Amino acid sequence: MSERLVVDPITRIEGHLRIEARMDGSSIAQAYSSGTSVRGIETILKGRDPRDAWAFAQRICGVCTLVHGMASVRSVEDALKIELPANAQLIRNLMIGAQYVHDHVMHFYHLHALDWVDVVSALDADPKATSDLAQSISTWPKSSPGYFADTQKRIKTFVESGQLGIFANGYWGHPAYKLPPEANLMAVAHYLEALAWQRDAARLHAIFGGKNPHPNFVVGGVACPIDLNSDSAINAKRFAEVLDIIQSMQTFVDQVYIPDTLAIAGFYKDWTERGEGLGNFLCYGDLPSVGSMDPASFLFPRGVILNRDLSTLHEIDLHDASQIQEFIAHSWYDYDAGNDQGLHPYDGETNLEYDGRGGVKPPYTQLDVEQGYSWMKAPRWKGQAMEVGPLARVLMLYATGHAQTKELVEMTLSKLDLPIEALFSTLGRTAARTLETKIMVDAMHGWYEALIANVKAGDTRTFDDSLWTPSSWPSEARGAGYMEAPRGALGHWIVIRDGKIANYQAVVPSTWNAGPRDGTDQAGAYEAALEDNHQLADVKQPIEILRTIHSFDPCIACAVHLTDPESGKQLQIKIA
Amino acid sequence: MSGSDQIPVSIESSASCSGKPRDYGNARAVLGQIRHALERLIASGEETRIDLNAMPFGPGDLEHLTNCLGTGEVQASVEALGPTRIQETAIPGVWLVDYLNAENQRLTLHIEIANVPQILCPQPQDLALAIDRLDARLDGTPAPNTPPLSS
Amino acid sequence: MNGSMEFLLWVKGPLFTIAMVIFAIGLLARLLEIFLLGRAPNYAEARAGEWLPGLRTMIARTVADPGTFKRAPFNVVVGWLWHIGFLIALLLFIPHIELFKGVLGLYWPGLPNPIVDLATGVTLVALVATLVHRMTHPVKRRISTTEDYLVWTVVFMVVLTGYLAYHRLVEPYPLALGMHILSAELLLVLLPFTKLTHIFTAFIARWYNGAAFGRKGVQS
Amino acid sequence: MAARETPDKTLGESLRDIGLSRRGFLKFCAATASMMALPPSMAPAIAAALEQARRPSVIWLSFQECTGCTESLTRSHSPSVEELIFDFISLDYHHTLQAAAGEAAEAARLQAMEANRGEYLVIVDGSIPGPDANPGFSTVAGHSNYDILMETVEHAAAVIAVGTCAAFGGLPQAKPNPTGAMSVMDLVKDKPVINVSGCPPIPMVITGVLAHYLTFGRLPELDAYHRPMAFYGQSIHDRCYRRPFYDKGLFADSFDDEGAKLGWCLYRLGCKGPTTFNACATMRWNAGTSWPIESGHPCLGCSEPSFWDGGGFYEPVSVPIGTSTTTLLEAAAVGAVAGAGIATVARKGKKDAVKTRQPVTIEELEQKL
Amino acid sequence: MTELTLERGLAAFRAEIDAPTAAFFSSCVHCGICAQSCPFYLETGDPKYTPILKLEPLRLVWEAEFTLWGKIKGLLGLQQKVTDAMLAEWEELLYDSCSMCGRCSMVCPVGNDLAYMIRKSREGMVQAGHAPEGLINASIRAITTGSPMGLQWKTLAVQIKHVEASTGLEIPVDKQGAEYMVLMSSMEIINFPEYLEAITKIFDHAGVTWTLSTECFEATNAGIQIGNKDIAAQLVERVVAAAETLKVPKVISPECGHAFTAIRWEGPNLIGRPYPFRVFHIVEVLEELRAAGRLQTEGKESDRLSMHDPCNLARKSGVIQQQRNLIDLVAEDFVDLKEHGKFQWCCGAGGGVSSNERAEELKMAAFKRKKAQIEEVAPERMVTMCATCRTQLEEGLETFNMEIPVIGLTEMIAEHLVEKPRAAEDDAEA
Repeated sequence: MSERLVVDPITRIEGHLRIEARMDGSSIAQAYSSGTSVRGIETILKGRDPRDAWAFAQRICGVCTLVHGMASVRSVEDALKIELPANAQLIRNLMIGAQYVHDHVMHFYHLHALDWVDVVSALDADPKATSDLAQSISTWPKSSPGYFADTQKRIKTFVESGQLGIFANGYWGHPAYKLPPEANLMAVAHYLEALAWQRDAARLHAIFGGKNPHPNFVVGGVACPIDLNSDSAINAKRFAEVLDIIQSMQTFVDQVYIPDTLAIAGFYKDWTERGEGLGNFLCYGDLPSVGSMDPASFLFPRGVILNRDLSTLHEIDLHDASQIQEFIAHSWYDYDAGNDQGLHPYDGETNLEYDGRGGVKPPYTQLDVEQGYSWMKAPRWKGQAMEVGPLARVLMLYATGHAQTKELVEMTLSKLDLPIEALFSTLGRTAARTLETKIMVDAMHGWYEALIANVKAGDTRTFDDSLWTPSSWPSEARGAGYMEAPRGALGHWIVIRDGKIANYQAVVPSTWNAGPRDGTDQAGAYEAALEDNHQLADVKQPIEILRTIHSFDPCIACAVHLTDPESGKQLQIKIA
Repeated sequence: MSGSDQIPVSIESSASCSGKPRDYGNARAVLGQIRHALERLIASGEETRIDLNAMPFGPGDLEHLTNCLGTGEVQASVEALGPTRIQETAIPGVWLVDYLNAENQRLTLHIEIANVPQILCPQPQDLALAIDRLDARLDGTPAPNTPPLSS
Repeated sequence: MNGSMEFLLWVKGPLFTIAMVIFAIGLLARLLEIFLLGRAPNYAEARAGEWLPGLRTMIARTVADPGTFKRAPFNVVVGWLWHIGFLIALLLFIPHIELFKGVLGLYWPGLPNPIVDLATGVTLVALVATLVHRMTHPVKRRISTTEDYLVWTVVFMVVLTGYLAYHRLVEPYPLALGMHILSAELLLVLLPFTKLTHIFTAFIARWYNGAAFGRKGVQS
Repeated sequence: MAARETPDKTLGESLRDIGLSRRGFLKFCAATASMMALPPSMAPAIAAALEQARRPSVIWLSFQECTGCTESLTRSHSPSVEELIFDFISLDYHHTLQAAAGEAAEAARLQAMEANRGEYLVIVDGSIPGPDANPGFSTVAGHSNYDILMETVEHAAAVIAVGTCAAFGGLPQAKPNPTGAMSVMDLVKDKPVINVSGCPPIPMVITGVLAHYLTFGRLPELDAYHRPMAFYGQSIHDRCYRRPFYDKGLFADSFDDEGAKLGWCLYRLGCKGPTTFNACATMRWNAGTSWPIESGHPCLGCSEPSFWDGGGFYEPVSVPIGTSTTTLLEAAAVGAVAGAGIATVARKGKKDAVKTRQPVTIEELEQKL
Repeated sequence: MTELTLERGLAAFRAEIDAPTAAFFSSCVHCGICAQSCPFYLETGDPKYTPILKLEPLRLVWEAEFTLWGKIKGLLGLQQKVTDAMLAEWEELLYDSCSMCGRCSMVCPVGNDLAYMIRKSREGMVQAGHAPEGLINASIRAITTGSPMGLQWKTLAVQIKHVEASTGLEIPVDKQGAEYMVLMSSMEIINFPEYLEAITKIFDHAGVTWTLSTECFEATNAGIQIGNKDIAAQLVERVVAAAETLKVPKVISPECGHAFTAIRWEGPNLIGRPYPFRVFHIVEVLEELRAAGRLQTEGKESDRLSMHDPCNLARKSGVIQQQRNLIDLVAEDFVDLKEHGKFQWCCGAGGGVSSNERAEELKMAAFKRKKAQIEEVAPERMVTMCATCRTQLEEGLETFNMEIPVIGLTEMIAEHLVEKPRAAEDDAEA
């Protein structure tokens, strides 16, 4: 058995992710993605008030912070057939938009950038040359030599203090870093600026949801009332603030994020040749322009792309028991009726079974990949593994002929002088994230204007209370709440019985992407991507693994599911 | 770009303190506190600083407070760690001191009841060096690396 | 570990259910104990009906006759004060109304808190006065049993803890609120088995009284 | 590059090194006082203390968490997260922000522990599967969360549990606690533990607690739950700008009714403000933009222990948890049966007494004379 | 040979407990207000006379045997038991210090009808052999001789002769088909013979047909006073038999309070069936005649009069306005006692207290309440309509040296009747 390379913890992500790779020389032959922490939220949700579910579900992830709350309220609304007031849908869209822009920018600068940017190299940069570089790619005003000199001084003081803090033990000086010092300095400056900028962007959630992280939602609309004449509601002043925030987002995306992405990508074009993985892409679609969740009104279309074939889009039905299923052949769970089958989320189970399913007793150095090796399940669409996320969405938009997308993709490819196939790669994934951020921030203006138009026309409804009281509900109902989260297609399935949650299952983007192999040894998206043309320059400093994994923007807390208390399965001893 | 500028923005009457009595006016309590502080300032010269960030203000409370205090003749700005804006109110001896960070986000907002807000006064350590610094300038060699005085 | 919050959740959760169950069992048992005994048939020619005078007495007996008021003004006034104060606090304090709404589904408008607070303060003082009266008045001292003092303590605790919790005079708050709920639960549990039952049975008693006298032509 | 020397500059010095004037320092102290919820008159004391303070090493451990607490920290604007991690503390281990990964990341933690033995601060977010739980429920680098925590706190100066999960067990510990999740103070008994609860905590409260430690070198005054009194000393309800409506009995009954628009009290919609101790009402969120109640949603009570199991989020505080009308009806039925039983027995006793009653005779009476 | 025992007493308590009793005991809050309505407590100041305390034996039986809580207490050995010694102690409380006036029933804030329960308690006391000697003697006499005072028809016959002689009117005896059968009380026959004269005159004046019965002339009921339904029923049966024999539609109870309640309210229940006749108090009949214009009076008493409502008549039977209408007919200066009608105060002699020699002192103590009431309005004479009350008032006022005569209402009416037109009378005589 060949030596296994282990990266654990994978840092600069959300949650606890472990990658094990079986090496073939310096190339990755086989990769195994493992979520190593479990909480049991789906189990905890059982028996609770469906109206409360969003708050629990939202805590699946504090980075995605909005998406699980959103999917949760939508699942209840789907189950109870609640149609939202148009204003509520628009406010939700604005909140989703802010989430995307905030999340993608932070991912790029704070989670992903250090894979490409050598902070230490920035100390060697010439501030004047950096200024020239910055001004050549963007009109962003903070680009003077003095500005970059200050930034450089700050880093220098920091480094000279001897305490490197978060920069300690980075792979600085690794040959895979290819940016010139000036580009590194510019990126570090923007790393710091983005930290400041994101605080402002998050304020949009605070306006409508009271705080960020974890803004508030309600089933049936939004909690914030609109009343132009009240101090205590969304009034004219608040609207003006919202517009300011949208504009500041737009400026940053246009003048910093897009130019930086393109500038950095220009130095790493070789990363368009690896990290593709599955070639299958799935989108649930999202961002309706009307009160109902009518796919026809979605900004992001719904569908499945198989084997890179952009010409054929396959339809998805979230309620169809044969389409979306989760498998646990390599997961630390038990299904009551056997572990070989897949379960549709309505019938989903989360019975924790670590020891009996191949979990290695900690402390361990290596997982037993022949058996269970992850707390993530393996979701499949019609039995096939799928990649979800920005690349999937951009491809869907491109395939459905979305004009702005076509324009952006073509601009990017032509600037970088790359073919369309370049999208199917680690770098393509990162670029797609940037492009969809642009699409999103532009769309936010439209929703904002629609909202203002409604209010001016006298429609201030933000909440539908007709089905608020549980006594008004049917004794049994089930619904699927879905959304396109920044990391990809997210679905929450709820079964309501007698006003309480009878079953709750979330199939999340990072389960699609980071999930383990299924019973047919079909790899998950991370695994497939790592197995695609990855050679490590230095196995002690596997930065290449980080690049491809980070290109997915992992969010592992989301991906991990949890127990069924009634079964007491954890205690059963399995007889093989 | 948007229609927000056409939305009628209603502003509370700014002329007098009485205005529209609010149901949750914590501003009123602070005004009472300011009054007591003024009495102390006049009687004993004791200065008072009130941190408005620590007040459970509702939306509109701060506006009500500042409207009531009005605007006086003196405005000043200190550039240190981002701007600090000092505004005299229409009530002599009552100052609004607004500490902002480099991104213009408020760090904290104080009301100072004093003859001159503390931040405007030269700091004793700086004052101790004042003669040296002037002498240095008279010699035509400004001392390097000295913190800039607010201009 | 998490002490007072766990305590609060425990008293709000399982203990409340237990208390309500004991209360419901006890009260129903008590009412059936009474009603199932029935009355012997009455063959004497009635001077008037029973129902109306019975109903009138149910209400009218709330007010003392002038003679009694004159002879026992303290009893009457203080009794009134704390009963009314207690009822205001119990029935017109918004959080209590929400409790009734949550448990019974019935609700009604409440009073502003300062009024309820005042009523609660008055109730506390009046309750202390009743205790002093009970311990000093020869008749009351003679007829008082342990149960009387127990019931007084529980009622007083309910009002006192409510007052302390509202004014946050006990920290941490969940402990204060928990104590209040706990004493209310104690009250609920004791209610069917002690003189507290009079909250319900006094009206039955008054009806029987009014009916018996009314039958003979006297509005009692 | 990984070379490490003990920094020899105080915070005051290094602030001046990056060009801060004395006025700036004064301002910084004013802002710090505000952040620590101290009266402005404390600014000089803070200035004096900061002249002595040094950048402490901080190790941030993430266990069963959602990263919301880290996200919240990044929203801090006074000081900002970049000021915090570049100027005030040395954040030597933090999964979400640190550059290093894998073995290199773990090495950073061990180095920091070694170099700052007995002096470093440990911040924990997320709950921990307890010693009796399956250690496989949550591991990092092959080690159980429990082992990592115990190893790391052994030589720490103090532990700050950030967020309700670390402070009180939080969501993972919600019933039925499938993973045996425990809080830091359940596990760490021999070190000072400060709980900065909230889901997530207010960013300024996280930085405020750090600033306090940094400034005065000791823990702030704590409440019964080990939370700093300065921030958790008063309930949301007591500091809520909507409180006067509560006192007047004016309530919103729905999320966009007249009451909601006029900013009436959200008690009826389930606001947990009365039982929740936190600084949201004064510090607010996201640079003072708003806070949940201001944006129309009732307080969830997220800074309190067991808040997930504290009754429905839309049920008023005074509504009991899980007492159903059905249960009461059943109890009443049982009571009816019991009452009927007693009454039947009593009636029988009474009937027997009537049946076997011996009439009183003159002779009998005469005997008594 | 049977005897009265504790067990029989307890069984009787048990048999007496009914829904009202249970509701009453469930409701008592020990407020002590009943004491404030009891002349025995008020005038002695001894808290043991608090009415609710008098019911303790009955309450203990109720609690032990009729409540879930009592059963639980019983299992735990915490339930107090009723003993013979306790009943002996309570004899004074239930008989000597309670006239069953029912005033406490009228003021109890939770609505307890205490007098109702005293009556029930006495059932148990008798069965347990704990009744006062005086009442036992009265009961024996009533059963054996037909009168509690041992009075015979011949005594009444002498009275009849007297009246017939002084009025010149015939007193009908055993006259079938009369409208009214009139009953008497021994006390009236012995102490107030003017009563018989008065009704003779009035009925003659109004043209009412009536009769006495040789079979049964006595309406008082010692069984009610001692609290035994067996004896009480026997005495009632005599009245019923007499009325049935004479086929009268109406029976008039004498000016005696307990006799009226005994025959009016308890009688049918004691014999377990409704009467074939109706029962009236003489005051009710007089008022009916007055209302019908069948009483022609002349002249009015000019002195200041006040009135004592007998408990049994007023509070316990609802006859309150009638006597006031009647007195207005014949009195100029009538003043009511401050608390009267249903809130009147007992004279202290009712409920068998007057037959209980041993209670003499308490009876006089209780009277002080009445005395104070009378002093308050300072009448020159008192009017009443119950022989027992009248006796007690006379005795009491004398004891306290108050020169206030007491007269019966019926006599007073009779004195003011317009003489029948002489001519007609003379004609008739002629």
